[in-house]
Order: sequence, then structure tokens, then C-alpha cells
Amino acid sequence: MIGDIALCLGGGLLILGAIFTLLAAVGVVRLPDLYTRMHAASKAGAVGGGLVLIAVAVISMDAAVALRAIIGVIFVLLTTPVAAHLLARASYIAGYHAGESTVRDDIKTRLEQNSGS
Amino acid sequence: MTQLPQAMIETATSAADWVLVLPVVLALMGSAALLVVRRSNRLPLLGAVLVIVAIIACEISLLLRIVSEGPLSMTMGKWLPPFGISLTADLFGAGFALAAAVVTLVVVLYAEIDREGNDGKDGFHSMVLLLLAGVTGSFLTGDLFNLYVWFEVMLIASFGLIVSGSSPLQLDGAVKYGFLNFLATTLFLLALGLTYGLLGTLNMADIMLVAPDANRAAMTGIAALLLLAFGMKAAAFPVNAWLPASYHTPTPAVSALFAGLLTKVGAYALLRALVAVLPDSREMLEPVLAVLAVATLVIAPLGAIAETHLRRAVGFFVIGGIGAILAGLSLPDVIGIAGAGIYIFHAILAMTALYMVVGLIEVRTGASDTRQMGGLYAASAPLSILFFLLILAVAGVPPFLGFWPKLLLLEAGVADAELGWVGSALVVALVINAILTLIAGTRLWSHVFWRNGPEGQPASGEPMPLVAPTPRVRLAFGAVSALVLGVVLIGLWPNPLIEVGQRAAADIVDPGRYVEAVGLAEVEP
Amino acid sequence: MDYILAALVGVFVSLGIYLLLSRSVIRMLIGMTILGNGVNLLIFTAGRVTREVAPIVPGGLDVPAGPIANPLPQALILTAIVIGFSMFSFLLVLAFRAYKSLDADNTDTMRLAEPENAPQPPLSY
Amino acid sequence: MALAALAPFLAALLTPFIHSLAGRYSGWVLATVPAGIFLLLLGVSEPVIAGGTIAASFGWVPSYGLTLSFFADGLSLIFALTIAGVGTLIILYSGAYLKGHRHKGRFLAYMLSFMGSMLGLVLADNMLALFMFWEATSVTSFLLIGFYHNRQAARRGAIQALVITNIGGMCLLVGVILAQHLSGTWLLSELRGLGGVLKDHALYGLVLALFLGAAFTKSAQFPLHFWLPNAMEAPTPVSAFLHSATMVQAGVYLLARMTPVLGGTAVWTGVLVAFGGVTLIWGALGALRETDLKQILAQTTIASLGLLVLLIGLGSEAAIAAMLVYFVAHACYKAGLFMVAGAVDHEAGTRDITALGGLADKMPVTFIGAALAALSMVGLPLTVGYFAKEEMYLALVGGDWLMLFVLAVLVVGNALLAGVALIVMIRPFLGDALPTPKNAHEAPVAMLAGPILLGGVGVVAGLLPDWLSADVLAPGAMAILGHAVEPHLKLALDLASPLIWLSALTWLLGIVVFRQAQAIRTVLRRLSAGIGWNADTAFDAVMFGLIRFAATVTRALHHGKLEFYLLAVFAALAVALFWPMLALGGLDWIVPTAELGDWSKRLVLPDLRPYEWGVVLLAVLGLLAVLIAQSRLIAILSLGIQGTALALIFLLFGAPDLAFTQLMVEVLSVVILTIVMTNLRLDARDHRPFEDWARDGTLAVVCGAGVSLLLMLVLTGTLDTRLSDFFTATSVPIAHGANIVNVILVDYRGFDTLGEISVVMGAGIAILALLRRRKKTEETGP
Amino acid sequence: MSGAFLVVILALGWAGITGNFSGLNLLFGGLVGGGALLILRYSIRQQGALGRAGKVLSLIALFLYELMVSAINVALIVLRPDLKSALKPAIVAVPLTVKSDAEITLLANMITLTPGTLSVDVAEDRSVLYVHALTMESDTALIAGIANGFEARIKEVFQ
Amino acid sequence: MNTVIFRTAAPLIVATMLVFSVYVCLRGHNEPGGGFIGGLIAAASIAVFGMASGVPAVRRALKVDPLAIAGFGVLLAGFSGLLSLFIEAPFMTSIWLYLDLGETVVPFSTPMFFDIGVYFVVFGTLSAIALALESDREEDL
Amino acid sequence: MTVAAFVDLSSLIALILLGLALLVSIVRIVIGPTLPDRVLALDLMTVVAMGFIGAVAVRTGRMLYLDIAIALALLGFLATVALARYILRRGLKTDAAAMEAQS
Ligand code: NA
Ligand code: NA
Repeated sequence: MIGDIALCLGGGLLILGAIFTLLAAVGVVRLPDLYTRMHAASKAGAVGGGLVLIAVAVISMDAAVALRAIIGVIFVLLTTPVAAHLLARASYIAGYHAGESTVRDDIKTRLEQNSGS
Repeated sequence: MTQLPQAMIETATSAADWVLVLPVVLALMGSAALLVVRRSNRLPLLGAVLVIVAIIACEISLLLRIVSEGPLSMTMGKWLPPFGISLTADLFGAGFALAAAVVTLVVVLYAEIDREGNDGKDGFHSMVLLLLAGVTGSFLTGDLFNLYVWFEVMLIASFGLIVSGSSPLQLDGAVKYGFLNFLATTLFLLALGLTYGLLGTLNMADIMLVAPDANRAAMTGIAALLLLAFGMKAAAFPVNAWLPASYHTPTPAVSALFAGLLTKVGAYALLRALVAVLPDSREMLEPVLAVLAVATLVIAPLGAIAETHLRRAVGFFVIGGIGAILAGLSLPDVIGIAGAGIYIFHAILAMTALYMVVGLIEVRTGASDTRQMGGLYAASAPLSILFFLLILAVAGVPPFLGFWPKLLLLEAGVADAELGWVGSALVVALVINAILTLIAGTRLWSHVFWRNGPEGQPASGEPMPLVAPTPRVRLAFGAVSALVLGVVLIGLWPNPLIEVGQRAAADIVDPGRYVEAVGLAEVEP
Repeated sequence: MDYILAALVGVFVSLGIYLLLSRSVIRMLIGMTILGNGVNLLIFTAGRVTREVAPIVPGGLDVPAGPIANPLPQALILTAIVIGFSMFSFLLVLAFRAYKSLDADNTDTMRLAEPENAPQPPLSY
Repeated sequence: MALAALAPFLAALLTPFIHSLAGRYSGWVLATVPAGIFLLLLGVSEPVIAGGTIAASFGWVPSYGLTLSFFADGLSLIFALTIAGVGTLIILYSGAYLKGHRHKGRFLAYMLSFMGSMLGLVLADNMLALFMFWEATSVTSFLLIGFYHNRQAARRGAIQALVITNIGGMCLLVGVILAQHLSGTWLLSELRGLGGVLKDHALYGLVLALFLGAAFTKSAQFPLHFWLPNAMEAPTPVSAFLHSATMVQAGVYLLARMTPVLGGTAVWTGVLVAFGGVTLIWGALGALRETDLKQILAQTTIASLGLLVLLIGLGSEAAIAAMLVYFVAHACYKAGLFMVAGAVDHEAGTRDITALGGLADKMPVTFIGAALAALSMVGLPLTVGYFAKEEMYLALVGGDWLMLFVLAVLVVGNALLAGVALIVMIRPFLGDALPTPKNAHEAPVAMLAGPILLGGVGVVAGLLPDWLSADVLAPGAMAILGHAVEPHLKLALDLASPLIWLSALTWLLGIVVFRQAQAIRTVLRRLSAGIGWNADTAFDAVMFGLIRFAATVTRALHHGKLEFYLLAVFAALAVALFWPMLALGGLDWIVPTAELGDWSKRLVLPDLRPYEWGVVLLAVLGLLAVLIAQSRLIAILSLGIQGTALALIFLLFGAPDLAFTQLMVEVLSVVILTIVMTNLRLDARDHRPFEDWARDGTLAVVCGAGVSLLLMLVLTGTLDTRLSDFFTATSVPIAHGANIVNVILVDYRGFDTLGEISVVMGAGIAILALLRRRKKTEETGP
Repeated sequence: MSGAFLVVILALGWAGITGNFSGLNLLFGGLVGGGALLILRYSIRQQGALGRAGKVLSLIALFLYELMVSAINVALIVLRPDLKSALKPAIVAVPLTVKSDAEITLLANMITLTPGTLSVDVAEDRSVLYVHALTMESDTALIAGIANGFEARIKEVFQ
Repeated sequence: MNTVIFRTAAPLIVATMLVFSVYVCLRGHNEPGGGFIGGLIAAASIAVFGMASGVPAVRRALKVDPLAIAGFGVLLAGFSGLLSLFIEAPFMTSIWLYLDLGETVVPFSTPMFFDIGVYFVVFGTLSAIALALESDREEDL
Repeated sequence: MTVAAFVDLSSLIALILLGLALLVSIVRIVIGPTLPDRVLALDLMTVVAMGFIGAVAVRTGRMLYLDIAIALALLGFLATVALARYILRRGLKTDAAAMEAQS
């Protein structure tokens, strides 16, 4: 009985993860500029990937597998923001500025102040 | 519990059988060990010499064993063939492996010329041993995929050696060498995949048994791919461009090692794969082989005539020799195969020695182009003798070593000439090759040795000044002299060589003993 | 299914060869990698393809319960992948060094070893 | 007898030591070697003179049926004795001639090696051994001709001689092999016993052509004669030895030797007589054109060689007898004359006969030697030259008109040679005294011994016709013709015989030629100037043409463009893929047949699931992305797509290990590419002209299609799964591993993996080797 | 001290992934983890005692909740047809009160994974964290939300 | 890549990768993985380490020349094959020893040591390459 | 519908969705327009591939595929770091060149 529930839950999580992942991909295509796209990739991607791993953990009904899956999720949650940060920072420093719709840019302001003084 | 099939060889393996596998393993582990101690000053040279001497000892006893008992085989991991990887040595394989180890030893001593002020950190000796491991493995293996692995071992070691020093010239040569050779092994892999898909096995002896029943078109196509891949490795026309583009770029010691070993392994693989393993396909491809042989024989020495860069010119001699080997493969009776095999043996020794002598010439004259050379005849009688003997040996002038394989090839060609155009065409091409090679050789001799000084310098007056030999150069000279002496002595007393060559060829043409040694009895259809 | 993969092999091989002919060393390397991938896929396909059954014996059994994917080509490809990767690494660093030393990524301009206007051989004895 | 052939080589090997010990007397010391051989051969000559042979055989290459067999019959012995005899005097002469030369030791070693080769050649029974000694004479003579290596002319002469004689040598080798193939024996002695085995064979023409090619090149027959005068660049002792009794006579020896096997046919006679006759006249005229003593003698040598070949071609008893006597006569007088020329050159400082005169007073002994030799050459009675001439006329007198024409040619040729002989004897020695570059005086003893002794032999032999008949003619003819000839050489003048009148005519004409030498020379020189080129200049044209052609071919094939090297490989790949398939019906499986049904049944959609299609599509799209990528880095990123797709394919079709590795490797490839690219700034785009694009694209698609088709052809069969079945069955119970792929990697095929990790390690070393000198080269670079 | 703690964590992790909590396997896991840390011994600075499990758990719970909300948020935005008008991207300087490396890193990572914000950079003087916001209605609200939410909890954990 | 965030997170990431690599290596005989992939992940961790902390820090941490590690790997693999000399079997015949430690039986086998050798080779070589590419100082190579 | 069938179906749906996600993320890799955009998309693709592998694990019932997914996450991180570094270094150089051109 518990097994069936776990399986159903796992199946649901699996589909949910897949949906999030797909939406992340859609976001990366639809969003207007680099930095907004990063939001989609980092959040939806991490959640999507994580959900799939958890789904595997649930379906396997094996403590070892589950623990491994959880370690995997933690790892994803650890690396995804670092990677996003590195990419964003590198892009910004390299001169890829935020799109025209950006309403405010404090880094630019700071840089202008520094060069002005 | 279900009944297990018999999986392992029941009989015990005596320690003496290990002479088959030790040469490869010693070279590999020696290479690794030298890498571990590479920051030491003298250990790499000493270690390399010791390891190679040990390998030579193993290979001599292996050869003697095969002479007396026939081909020897060992299947790794005790698994029944064809499930495990079989190392299988027949006379050719063991003989070539021995020759390879001997020239490697000479080259290691010779290489001290270039290693003035060089510690072991560049891993030179490691790479030499790795190259030897690849070459030895290729000569001794009885498994087609394993052959691919040893090819790659050889290739990566040669990569390291060809760029060692990283001069712009070397890098240019290495780019061409690298891409074309890696492409060749990739094509080999392609053919291997198809072979497995068609036959379901990789053991050469096993392939011999099942290939006749396979789809002929596919089998021949695979053989053609193997011909292309091995032909590239062997530097057969028209896919030989990598050799003249690169062989002159590394140090002479490395050139020498390459000349002696690399193309010969390609030629050996052709011999093994086409003549011994897939004889039916070889028959289909015979016209192609013959055309390639003729073209290689005739076109290669032209390069030697045209080139003024001494080492490039010698590279064309190497290619010309490959033409002779291909000729033997087009004439697959015992005499022709013996000719091809003995030619490989000859080329391993003579081409290596020739490059080393050329290296000494470069050291003494401080130049690499014959236009800037001259005066060596008056200045150095020993060097003159070495070069002259080797030119004669390469041109196939009797009684030096190069003559005997050509004699066998010509005899096979004459015998075959009655059957069709192949024999006559090859005889004519061999003769043209001999004449052109001699022309090229005497021109080099005349320009480098006889002429008083560089081009344009007046004939009278003192010969051009030469660089005085250092102790390292003397050591190198001694090493080369020993090798040349070997070439001369074997040429004068070729009986053992020819006898072994003929018996080896007989085993290639009729591989029954080979199959039996592997442990796959011939199955009657 | 085999035939689709066989056709895909052709696509890999074609593109690999096309890129190998591009004169740019970096592109040639990419071509070499793709060609290698194509060959690996060829070995895989040549060993006949089975869907989803990994050649791993489930715990507690001596032999797999049903048919499994052919393990041998997989082992061969693994070896080939590793070797190909080693070669790729070397060639890449070589390209890097060649670019630094020769200032060229285009193979047509790499002419040190075989100079473009080499003088005619001397017509003398 | 083997000792006779091999001792000189041993002596040559020891020469450096002997020379350093004996110093200026090394000539005397080393001359004992050929002298000893001469005596040795004389000692064993008894049975040969009696009409028998002596033989000695040693095992050499038994596995190839080769023995090092020597045998001596009359012919061999005549040649061998001449070689050893003349050789003794030449070595002696050389010792003095090269006094103080820094390479005198080398020279003597070469001379001895050459002599050994020559002796081996004439004593060899095994045809292959004969060929080897033949080649050895070419090689050693190459070193001798090029002895004055600083001179381009010497180098040219040496290369020319070697090239021409090597072409002949190759003919001989193939001829010998062919003869062996047809007759089944390597041994000349056996071959002779087999009678017409070659003559009657369909390939007789080929065998004959090969042997003639060998003989004609070696013996300088027109039009391959031109190398011989150029070989005069050698020191005079070399000329004296090579061109009197040895090297050039090797061809004559070969023809004489092969007479029983190949001779006697119409084509044999016709070819030999024609070439010999033309060569005779050509050489004689050539001699008249020259003023340099050595050149004159060289040209007369060509003429004499022509004469000998002609006589062998005639093949009659008298002709063979004449040939034998003429050979001995020529050996004596030509060696003598060359040595005289050398002495004159050595002492007077020039060899130009127009600049020499009156030397008889200053060099009387030399003059005697010259006179003895020249008179023999003229063919005066009491010299051996006389008998030679008598015999050759005898061979032709009374023949048909063709024979009479040949006779006329002989008379003219002999007359021209007689004229030349007179010039050589009279001009330098008896003409008006002229100032010479050096103040001439008598040559040293070692240089005089040769001409005097050889001249003496010429006269002595001329006085002993019976000895000549019995000890030279009889055994020689026995060897060539297979039967003895009646001794018929007589000193008595028989005025009734036409021979004496022919001789007289020859002398008369000779005197005319001598008188008109100046005029004839002028005419000949104008004539040759008018023609403008000759075989010698043609040789240069051919050689230089060959070099230019070689350069063109080589530059065309080795142009240095990697793209075209690759193109060649892929073109070959396309051929290798399609040719066997098309030739052997490898594409038949595509074509619908009655059994296989029609196309509509084959056009079923492959049973791929949607996500599998997705992954395949991903792979194709990834490849396209690489194709259209604008910059290299984008291409690298796109490379990741196809790699991932491939990994997923592996995953979906039951290869998790593969997928695992493929993913890791693919990602790491992108990483390394990126790291490297981080340090490079490259042009962004891939410029490829349209025609290249079309060509490369076509070739790529053809190769890809070929691979696919060949793979599909392979897939039409069923796979033999023995190996995998074995692994599956034994992996857990015997190899203790559940992951069969890994068990294959570390156990069944662990040896592969051992090699594979060595490749990985090697890549590490190689890459470090690449990066290691970075600093140094960049610091020292421009 | 913290090294030993990490070894224990890694050993437990090892036991987890290998699915075998036997003493021997834990010991082996400790060895492996110790080896890994040996390589990293110069890089791991004193991290401060990770004491209060409760605070940690509450932080984790907050984080997971925010993460889920964030993902749904982004998903909804992505699906909006009027995507452009729904966005108001901005890069905002958020003043930092946490100072240690570990705190800054944890904060920045959490910010990235929560709704509408992405850490772009940390100023060199560590006074400011530059955050990219997807839809910035008000900068003060954004800054306050971060300061009162994650930053406060992190401070509690690290004290 | 000099950022606080990366530098701080890197040791955690690297440690996780290293442990994971050993795990993947050791269980390869029964499930996907093995020495090659393990070594690859370990080397990747070294690359991350290098990018975060710089090459000198990595070299200091490794102490041993990475290529020597690779050489050691080949030696280990070779020796595990040579052992079969003592059981009168061909090269690379596997030998299995079961160490009974009361609660568990730990298998030791030559294939396992072989696979560990593979791990070291891949780890050493790829680390050497990564560090060499990152490093500017020749004397390190 | 049984539970097993549901799991099977869900894995099929997930695979299809993830396959779609793969194809969609290629779009950004191909169209760019900037390099960071492509890198971002590639990074996402590794995450999608990770999910794909997880789904395959569910579908085949072989949970051991999970490790492949985890390893992919590890190495995908490395790739993104390397690419970010590339963007950083090359971008700076490009900026310097542009500033030089302006002054
Ligand atoms: Na392997
Ligand atoms: Na592997």
C-alpha cells in the first residue's frame, strides 16, 4: 500500500520535474535578455532536475538510492547558484550588459562613480 | 545450478611461456617506472637500457623457442581463446620484435647526442619505452582489436617524441603527422567495428576460420578499409604524405626510431591482416596492391632525387622500401612473402641506422640541407664508410642486407610473371626502384661527402670546416657502427635469416600451425 | 531501429569528414571528434541494438534473466572513447602550441616543414 | 681458388693497417697479394690446360639453394691470370704513382677490393655470385673513378659509370633469375650441360636481351659507351687496370661465358656483330679525334671492346681463338700504354700529345715500354697482337659477302687502331722536343716495371705460338666451344695466304692514318661539333631531366597542404568503400527481388519510440548546429549537443557504462577546448570558397553514405554472439562481476585496457613535452 | 575540529551512497573523506561551529519553501503571453551585514535560488551584493525582504 | 574567477566530487562506473579546485607530481597482472581473496587493483594536463 | 490502470517532455545571440539530460542510472565554470580592443 502510494507520488514528481525542466527551457528561449534567462535556467532547472532525482528516490524505495538521490539534489542546489553567479558575473564584467528593458543598474552606477571620482 | 561451459584453460602455464608477454609488459611498466622517477638525472637512461636489454633477452629466447617448436600463443587471463586476448607470436612477429628492440637500444644510446644538458623531465625515455611497447605489442598480438590498442600506444608515444623540443618546425610537422595518423587509426577502428559486426569475433586465428563463410562483398570492403588504414600507417602511395612532411622535423634520434619502427608495423599489419587472416580478400584486392606497390616503388625514389634536405630525402627511401614490401604482398607465394618479411627486417635495421648516420652528418656539418654540406669524405673516413654501406644496403646492392629480400621479391615476381601482368610489372618497378634509389643515393653521397664544401664553393682549397665530435657523439657513433656492422654481417651470411624468413612465410601462407598454437583447431566444414 | 542508427552513423561520418577538410585546426579537431563518435556508434550498431536492457546481471542471479544488450561492443567502444579522448587532448594542445608558435590556425599557412617555394634541386654531380 | 677471390678483400680490409705500417712501401707490400694469387692460379692450372676444370664449393645460403661455388676452366683462368698478373704490376705502379697522397691507403684498399671482385666474377660458378661480384666491380670502380673527388668531372664520371653499369647489373640480375627459373639451376657449369634449355624457350629473346644489356653496358658498346672516356677522370692506374683487362672485359667475359647457353643463334650473331662492328669503328674514330693520351687510349679501348664482342658474335672456332688471343694482347698492351701515359703525365705534367715531344731521350725506358705495347697494338709480327689479327681475319676469309663486309670493317678498324698506336708511340717520344710543364725525367722503377714487363710478355707470347696455342687457345676454346681447337698459330710467313696481305693492308692504312692524323682529327671534330650533341651530353640531359621531373612530381605530391593530403585519404576511402560493394554485389540487398518482396513492404517506419526519435533528432540537430556555427566556440558548444545525444542513445539502448563515459568525456572535451580557447584569439569564421565547399561536401557525403551502406550490408546478416554469450554466462560465476562490460574491461579483455591506460599516460607525457619548451622557444624566438 | 566534523559527514555520505552502514564501510568512508580533505587541507578555513540544528532546519525549510515558490513563479512568468510587459528587470545593490565567506556564499546562493532574484556579484569590499531582480516593484522592499529573511536566519545559524 | 562565492563553495564541491569518484571507481565491477570514470571525476574536481584557488595551491596540496601518479597507476595495473605468474597461469589471470572480517567479507581481487590502477592513471594524467594548461611556469612541468 | 502502468506512463510522458526540453534548449544554443546565452542554454541542457537519465532510470527500473545523473551534474558544473572563465577573459580583451579603437 505504502509502496503504491510511493510509486504514484514518484510518478507525479517525475512528471512535475519534467514540466519544470521544460518550462525552464521555454523560459530560456522566451525571456528577453541574458540575465532574465538566467532566472529561468537556475531556478526552474534546479527544481526540475531536483524533482526528477527525488522521484527516482521515491520510486526506488531503497534507502541507499534515496540517500544518493538526496545528495545529488543537494549537489545540484549547491552548484546551480554558483554556476549562475559565475556566469552572470563573467558576462557582466566582460561587457554583456543587461537588456534595454532593465530599469536600474547599480553596478553600472557604481562603476561610473568610480571612474568619475 | 546449470552446467557452466568450460571457460578457462585447464593446463598450467609454465613461467617460460611468459617470454611472450614480458617484452610488452616490461616495456610498459618500464615506461611507467621511468615516469615516476623522471626528475632524477641518470636513472632514466640507465633504466631504459636495462629494460631494453631484458626485453631483448626475452625476445631472443622467444625466437629460439618458436624456431624449435613453432608459433607460441598465450591467452590473457587464462580464458579460452577466442574469448580472451591471445598474444600469438610466429617467426615474423618475434623476429621483428627483436629487431625493433635492438634498434631501440641503439637509438637510446645514440640519443645522448641531443640530450646534452637535458634531464629526464621531458619523459624522453618513458616515451621511447612506450613506443617500444606499442611496437612489440603490435608484432606479438593475435587479436585484431588488441592490435588497434597497440597502434594507439605507438601513436601517442610517437606524438610525444615528435614534438619533444617543440620547435616551430616540429609543430608544423606534428600537426600533419598527428591528424593523418590519428585518422588512419580511426579508419582502422571503423573497419574493426564492421569486422565484429560481420564475423562476431576479433581473434585473428578465429577470423581465419570464419571469414571464408562471410558475405564476400562486405568482407572485401572491410579488407579494403584495412588496406587503406594500414597503408596510411605504412606510408604507401598515395596516402603517404605525412611521412615526408614530418620525419625530418624531430631530432635525428627520433627520426631514426620512427623510420625503423612505425611504418614497418603498418607493413607488418598489412602482411598479417591481408595475407594471413583474409587471404580471399587479398586475392580480390591483388590488382590494387600491385598498382600501389608499383606506384610507391617508382614515385618514392623520385622524391629522394629531388630533395636537398638530407633527412627528407632519406624519408623517401623509407617509402620506397614500403613499395618493396607491398610488392611481396602482391606476390603471396612463400618466396614473395619471405621477401617482404625479410625486407621489413632489413628496413628496421638499415633505415634506423641511415637516419642516425644522417644525424651524425648534421652534427658534424652543422647543416641539414645538402646544399650547405660537403667535405666529409676527406674529413671522416668512418662516417663515409657508414653512409656508403647504408646507401648500398638501401639500394639493394649485394651483398648487403637489402639485396636478399629484393632477390626473393624478384624471383617471386619472375615466377609470377608467367601468370599475369602483376609479376612483370613488379619486376620492372623493382628494377626501376633500385636504379633510381642508387641515383639518389650517389647524388647525396657526391654532394655531402665528395664535394669539398657547400654548393658554389670552389673545388680547390681546404674542405669545409667541421664540428669536432664530442664524447657523446663518439658514443653515438659507436652505437651506429655496431648496428651497421650487423647489417653488413647479416648481409654476408644471410642463411639463418633467409631460412627463418622462408619458414615464417610458410606459416603465413598456410597458417595451420598458427591456428593450432592459438588453440583453435581447424574445423572441417 | 538498426538502420536508423546506421544512417545516423553516415551523418556523423559525413560531417566529421567535412569538418576535417576545413583547414582550421580547431574545426578539424571538432571534425575528428565527430568522426570518432560516428565510428563508436558504428561499432555499437554493428553489435546489434537491443532496447534498454543493460548488460548487468541483477543481484542474486548467476546469469541475466532475459536477453541483454551485447556487452562486447560496449567494452570496445569504451576503450576507443578513452583512447580517442587522449588523442583529442594531445592534438588540441598541439593546435594550441602551433597557433602560439606559428601564428596560424589555418593549415594552408603551416609551411615550415614543407616550404612553399623550395628551390629546385641542384643540377650538378 | 676461393682464396683467390676472397684474399684481396681481406687484404683491402687490412690495408689501413698495412699502409700505416709500410708507409711509402705499401705498394710493394700489397703487390704480393695479387702476385701470390697469380702464382697460386698458375699452380693449379695444370688440369685446366689439359682441358678439364677445377671447382670448389662452399655452403653459403643452403636454405635458398645457394652455394659459393667457384670453378675454373680455360676461359676463367685466362681472365683470372690476366687480372692477377696485370693487377700485381698495377698495385706496384699505384704505390709509386700516388706517393704521398693523403688517401693512398684508401686507394690501395679500393684497388684490391676491385681486383677481388673481378677475380670472383671470372671464377664464380654460381650465376648469383657472378652477379654479386659484377655489382661489386661497379661499386668499387665508382669509388676509384671518383677518387679525385674534389673535381666535379670526376664525380660525374663516377656517377655516370655507376648508373650505366648498374642498369646493366639490374638486367643481369633479372636475367640470372629468369635463367634459373627456366633451367632450375644457379650453376653455370650445370647450365652449360643443359644444352638448349634457354635457347629453345619462348622467353629466349628476353633472357638474351637481359644478358646483352648487362654485357653491353659493362663493356661500353655503342651507344652506351660514353661512360668509359669519362671514367678517365680516375687516377691513371685505375684506367690502366679497369680498361685493359678487367672491368670493361667483364661484359666480354659474360658473353663468352654464355656463348654455349645463349650463343650460336642468328639473333645472337647479328646483334653482337652489328653492335661490335659499330663500336669498333666509332671508338677508333673517337680515338683519332682526341689529343689527350688517356682519352685516346680510352677510345681505343671502346674500339677493342667492340672488336671482342664482334668476334664472340661470330662464334666460329677461329673467331673465338682470335678473341682469346686478342684479349691477352689487349690486356698487355693497353695496360702498358695506360701506365706509360700515367708516367708521362706524372713526369712531364701533361698528357696532351700536341704538347709533348722528344721524350724518348729523357724517358728511354718508358719509351721502350711504349714501343713494345704500341707495336703489339699495331699487330706486327713477333708480338702477340699479330696472332690476334691473323686469327680474326682467318675467321672471316672465305665467307659470304656479309662476312666479307665484316672483314672490311675489321680491316678498317684495325688500321685506324694501328694509326692511333703509331701516334701514341711516335708523337710524344720521337717528335720534336717540346717544353713541358714539368721537366721530364725517367719514372721510378715501380712505374716502369709494368710497361716493360707487359711489353715483354707481349713479345714473348708473340714468339711462342705453340705455347699460346696449347696453354691459352686450347683451354679457352674448350671452355667456350666445348671442344679443343687445333693448334695452328705459326710464326712462319706464308705469302700465299690472304691473311698476310690483309695484315699488310692494315699496316699500310695505319700509316696513312698516322700521316693524316691532323686532318682526320680536324674533320672529325668539325663533324661532332656539327652534330652538336652526343651520348655523353644526352646523359646529362637525361639526368637533369630526371631531376627536374622528380622535383616536379615530388612538389606536386608533397605540396605541404594538409587539406589536400586529407582529401587524398578520403578519396581513397570512398573508393575503398564503394568499389568492393559495387564489384561484388554488395548493394543487391537494396534492390527488391522476387523473394524479398517489393519496396512497399520495406518502407516501414522504424519502430522507434517518440523520445527515441527525439534523441536521434537531437543528434542530427546538434551536428547541424556544429555545421552552421559562426565561430569556433559556438561550434565547440554545439559539439556538446551531439555528444549528449550520442550518450543518450547509448543509454536508451542498454549501454549505461557507455553513456556514462561518453557524457563525461564529452563534457571534459568541451572543458579542455574551452580552456585552450581561452588563451587563443582566433578569426571567427570558416571561409570556404564555393567550389571547395561543393567538393568537400560531396566527398564527405559520399564517404558517409558508403559507411552507412557497408554497415547496413553487415547488418543484413546475423551476428555470431559466441563471445558475448560466453561473457554473459561466465561473468558472475567465474569472473565475479555483475557489470559484464566492466568485467570485460578489467578481466576478459584487460590487456586492452592495460594498453589503453598506457595511451592515457602517454598523452600526459606527450602534452607535457609539448608545453615544456614553451618558455624557452618564446624567449629565444624573434 | 571542523575537519574532523567534515570527515564524519563525508563518511556518513559515503555509507549513504554505497548503501552500507556497516562499521567497516563507515571506516572506509572516513578514510576516503579524510583523503579528500587531505588534498584540500589548505583551502578549508575555520568555518565556525555549525551548532544549532534547529536553526539550520528552519533555514532549510524556509529555503525549500522559497525555492518551490520561486520555481512556480518563474514558470508562470514564462508562460505569460505578455512576457515583456510583465518583466521589470533591474540590478540592485543590496547592503550586506554578514561578513564571513561562508555566510556571504550561503546568502548569495539562496538569493539566486529564490523568487525573482539572482546574485550577480559581490563588491570587492564585501559591503554590497549586487542582485538581479526579474520584476522589481520596489528596491526597498527587495532589500528588506532579503535582510529580514535569509540574511537574518543565516546570521542566527552562524552567530 | 576570483570570487568569494566560488572560493568558498569550491572545497565542498571538490570534496564531494573526490568521494564520489572513489565510490564510482570501486563499485564499477558490479554497476556502471569503474576506474576510468572515477579517475575522470577526480581529475575534474582537481580542475575545479585549480580554477577556484589557482594552480600553485593545487600543486602544494597534491605534493606528488601528477604524472608520477599516472605512472604509478600503470605500474599498479601491471603488477596486478604479473601476480598470476605465481599461480602458473597466463598474464592477467584474476586472483580473488576474501578477507573475512566477522561481519562482512571484503573481496580483494587483482581486477580490483587493476581498476584502481586505471583510476590513478586517468586521475594523474588529466590532472597533469589541466594543471599544465593552467600553469605558466615551465619548471613545474 | 495499475500503479506500475502509471509509473510506466509517467516515465514515458516525462521522457517526451524532457526530450522536448532538450530540443527547445538547442534553439537558444543555436540562435544565441551572445556567447553567455549559449553557455546558459548548454548548462540547462546538462540539467535536462540529467532529468532524462533519471526518467530512464525509472523507466528501466535500474536505479543505478542515478549515479550517471549525479556525475553529469558534477561535470556540467565544471563546464560552466570553464566557459564562464572564457567569457571573462575574452570579453575583457574585446573591451580593451574596443576602448583602444575609441581613443
Ligand atoms: Na578498455
Ligand atoms: Na575504461
